Amino acid sequence: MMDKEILIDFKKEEISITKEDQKLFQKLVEERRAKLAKGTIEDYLKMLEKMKELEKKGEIIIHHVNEEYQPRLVKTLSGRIKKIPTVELWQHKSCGQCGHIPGYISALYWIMNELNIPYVDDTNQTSCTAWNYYGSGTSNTLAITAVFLRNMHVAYEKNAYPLIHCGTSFGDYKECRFFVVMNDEIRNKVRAILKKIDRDIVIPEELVHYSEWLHVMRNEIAERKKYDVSNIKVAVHAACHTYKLMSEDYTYDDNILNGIRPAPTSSIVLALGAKLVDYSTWYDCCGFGFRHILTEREISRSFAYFRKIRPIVQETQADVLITHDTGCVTTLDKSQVVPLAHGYKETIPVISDSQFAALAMGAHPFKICQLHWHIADWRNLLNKMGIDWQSAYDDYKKYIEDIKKGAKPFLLIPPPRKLQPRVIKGKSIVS
Amino acid sequence: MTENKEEKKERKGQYIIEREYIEDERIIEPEKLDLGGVDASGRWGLIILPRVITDFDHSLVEEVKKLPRGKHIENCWQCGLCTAVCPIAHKEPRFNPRYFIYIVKMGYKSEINKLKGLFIFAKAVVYVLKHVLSMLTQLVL
Amino acid sequence: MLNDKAILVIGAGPAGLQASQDIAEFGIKVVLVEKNNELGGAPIRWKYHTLAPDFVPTEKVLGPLINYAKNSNLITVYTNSIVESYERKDDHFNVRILNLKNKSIHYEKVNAVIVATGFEHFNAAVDPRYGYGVNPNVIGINELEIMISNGKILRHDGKIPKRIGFILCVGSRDKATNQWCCTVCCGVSIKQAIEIKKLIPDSQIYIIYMDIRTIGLWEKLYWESMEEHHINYIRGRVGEIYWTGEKLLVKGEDTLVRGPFEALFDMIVLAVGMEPGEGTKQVAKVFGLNLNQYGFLSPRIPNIHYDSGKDGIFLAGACVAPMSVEEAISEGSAAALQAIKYVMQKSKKVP
Amino acid sequence: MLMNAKFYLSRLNEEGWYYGGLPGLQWEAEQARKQKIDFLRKIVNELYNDDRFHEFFYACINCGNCTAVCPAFRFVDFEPRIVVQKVMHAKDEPELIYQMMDQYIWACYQCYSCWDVCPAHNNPGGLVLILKEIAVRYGLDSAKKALEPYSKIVYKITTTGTQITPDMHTTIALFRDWGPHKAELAKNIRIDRKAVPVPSLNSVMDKSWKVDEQTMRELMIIHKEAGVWDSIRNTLKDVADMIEETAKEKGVK
Repeated sequence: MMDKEILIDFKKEEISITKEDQKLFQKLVEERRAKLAKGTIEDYLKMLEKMKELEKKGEIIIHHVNEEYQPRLVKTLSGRIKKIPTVELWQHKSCGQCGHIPGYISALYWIMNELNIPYVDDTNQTSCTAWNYYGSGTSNTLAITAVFLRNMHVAYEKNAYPLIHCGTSFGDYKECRFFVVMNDEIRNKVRAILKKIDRDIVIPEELVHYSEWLHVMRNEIAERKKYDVSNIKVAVHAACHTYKLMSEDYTYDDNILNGIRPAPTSSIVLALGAKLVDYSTWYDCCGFGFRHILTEREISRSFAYFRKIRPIVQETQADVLITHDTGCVTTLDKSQVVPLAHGYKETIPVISDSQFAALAMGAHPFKICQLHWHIADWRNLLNKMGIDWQSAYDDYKKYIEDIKKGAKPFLLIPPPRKLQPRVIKGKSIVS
Repeated sequence: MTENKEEKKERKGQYIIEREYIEDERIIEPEKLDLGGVDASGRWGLIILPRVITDFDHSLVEEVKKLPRGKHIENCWQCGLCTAVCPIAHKEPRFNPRYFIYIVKMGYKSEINKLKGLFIFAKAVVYVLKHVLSMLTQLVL
Repeated sequence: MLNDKAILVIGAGPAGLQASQDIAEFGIKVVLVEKNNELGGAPIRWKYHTLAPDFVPTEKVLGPLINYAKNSNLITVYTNSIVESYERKDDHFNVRILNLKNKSIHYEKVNAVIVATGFEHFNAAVDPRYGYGVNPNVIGINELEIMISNGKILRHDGKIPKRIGFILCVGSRDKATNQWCCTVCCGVSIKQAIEIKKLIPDSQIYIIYMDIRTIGLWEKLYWESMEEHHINYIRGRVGEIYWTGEKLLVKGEDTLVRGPFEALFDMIVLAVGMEPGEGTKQVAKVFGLNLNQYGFLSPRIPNIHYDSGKDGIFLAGACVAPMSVEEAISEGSAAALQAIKYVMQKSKKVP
Repeated sequence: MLMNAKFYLSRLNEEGWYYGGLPGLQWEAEQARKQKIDFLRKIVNELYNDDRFHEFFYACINCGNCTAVCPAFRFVDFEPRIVVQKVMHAKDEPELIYQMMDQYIWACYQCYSCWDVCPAHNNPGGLVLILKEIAVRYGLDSAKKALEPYSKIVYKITTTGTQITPDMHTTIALFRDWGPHKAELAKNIRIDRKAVPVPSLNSVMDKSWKVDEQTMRELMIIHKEAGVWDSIRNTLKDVADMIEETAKEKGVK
């Protein structure tokens, strides 16, 4: 395995945390914190047991990660082995990514097409509506759980395993699943609502975030690498909702960051051969604040800049900041403009792990990776990677002119599927 | 913080919902800010400085320890008894003796500056005197 | 041989009783002198209902010790008595025991002495803030223990209290009274709070504390009290308790959440700490043992409690330092072993 | 009973408490004092009877782990520990909860770092969320003030199931702090969206991606049945009307 030898050795000089003892202390704190999160393991494993019982009693259907999805095994923080499906995926899109920074999802689809992974890009899908839940408090447990189970039921009908793009959707679906399994009252109320749109409770055996898919496929991606990224210093920001919301169920790997920090995103950076750098405010949120990024941006940009961008650039001089969630990219990328105008100097391009992987595999920086939606300056990153972004940009401009004149835009068509949709209780399947 | 209406309008960062919990001096609201042709003055260019303390400042504590009655400041473990019995604190809670010792020991200069100019001491002393006098009159009559 | 030997145990609390039983089971006679009328020390005198942390009934722990002391023919018990003086011979002591009730004098020949005179609760009246003894419904945790044993928590007017406040560290950790921490009043108060919540389910119970020191396995009391019994905790101090004629107006400060507060309570329980009892001072004078700055008996080396520094005299229990019942019992055994070893060495049995 | 007892007693609220408030935060206590006691008790009961409450609150020993990792604490005097403490004591002192409802809970980023590190498994972020939901359901001024600029998002989510839609980015007006590049993007967003190579996203402006009519209908039925429309009506009345109008057009009774 590529990344087995390349271990994060906290002592190495390029990780420029100054004092030796500070590093040791930080390592100990994190080891303890990793164990601390284990404290919630019992309830989590109890929930998984009860889920199986409910299936036996016929109360719920479990969407198993069976052989057809060619699962790969990963270890989670709770030590439990988790099955990550790799093919026949039902793309659970994220509203922030699609509406705002489409490079995320176009890069991911391009990678899947390159690796010939069949998937479903469904229009019968809603977002997890967490903007009403966490963002504003206008929603409640019933509503968000019903939305969750509606989407899962659609995936089950199409016999494709849901792959969740957004960190928050992944987080709140874990929370909803916990309550729908453990709290009978919520389950019955949600079932009543689902009956009104003649659907039933289908709970996925594993909730999978797209960064975990990139994690298990990192070696196939690394093999198709076209550009040498070994001189690129990469700082990674893990999205809070993926590994802090119901912290037991996210991928950890003892060979990556000593198994103390989540493995996804860092693992693909290591697999591609780039240099992973560490910084002191690793554990901090990106400043998204859910409601703040839209209606109180004073708070979001101050936090993102002073607690994330500035420490990263000062401590590590990294070339790029990579994360795996909508809110983080939006906040970290857009929050640099005003502080720079105030006279601060630090800036760093912010892209997603799927975009970085696609760039390294030689995808078109604009037609596929859609970098033009990102504001922080990514030009010297591409120069350092050896990608001639100027000609790519002219090429994109020409492509835009053709479309204006009526040319049909190029679309990423998913490879053909092998699995047939399921017929459930005589209900006609919406194709 | 009861303030009159006009002053509230121009108050810096008034659109922030949790405004009462941010000190004024940490809010930078530019009169004019131009972002390459886009006007981001006022609220659009507002940034807030972090309140993270990077180092403890012992100068204040050393200063107090030199004072004749200040030698015991090191013994305080913030039990709160001084404020519990303080009649002024119970009338004017901004006057909190335990809190004064706390910010001196921690060296929070920003908190101490907040107390300057607040005539809470005078207001509170007036209250206590009024209160004590009224009790005395009741006893005497 | 050993059966003509005897060991004097002063104080029939948990430590003294455990020492007496160990010595007697070893076949050596015991002379047990107790100042009060009944055996069992503070837990029995204040009718402790259960012991922290697992709510084990006091009866279950001390009952067997007391019955053994009463029924064992090797233990001669002197209640309402004190050791008035002693005479040191080369291998034994002649001890003069005075019965305080009928003023009778008894002489005993013993080969070793174990001092286990225990502690007294701090008298909260010494600290005027709380108005203990003046304000009705301000009681100590010792008096509350009696109420819990009787199963009825009543105010002075016979009504059931709704809002009860525990004030910790009364008389403790205070240069004006006792400077030390009594190590148990946190755990005991929380235990009592849980017991009250069981007796009065809709009561509102507040524990006003500086630090919660539920040491070792007692910590689960602290967490369970919040998780299952909804006991409230205020970090701060109480400055004054004022009787408004029908309720107690408690003035204090919550250093973490509420700032200065005043609240009406139906009943206030003062977690009175431990201080060296009268018995300890009297025995120290009689045997010439030295006391530390706090009035506790001070062993030769502070960390080794049983070694009093005087030949043949051993210390055990709360007379050396504030401690819980479980520690006092184990110190009783420790002192007993040392005394037995000492006696056997004197009679050349052990090399 | 001397005169001063009457003075002190007059200051206590119906629960028999007077709060001075920590230095500088007296206005919280003043706000809460103005509320009627049974309204406060109703809020606290709703908090304690929420289905998630017993998963989110166990015990709190004031260790401060949550505040140590809280992002909001680095810029605003907001502490998740205080939230848990006030929730813990709210059963016997309902006024404590209202002290937070005005501004305090709106400072939370809902990032759940606190849930990750709490040694007692508490979830301060979750408790804040329940309080936000209650604030919206009761239409408190703080909820109105916080969500007024947020109303377009609430409408988009409840009717199309998606949000941050390209049609909200056609002008720089709402995003001036994102600078000139954003102004550039806003100008030719329509054509750029035609160049997005993802089938379900290509050329879509009013939604994040093409959403089937039937999907939107099902979503609206879910929100209606789960009571989301009712809580929106209490805070953003006009948005609630718009939602119901759109729902009628789409055939949701």
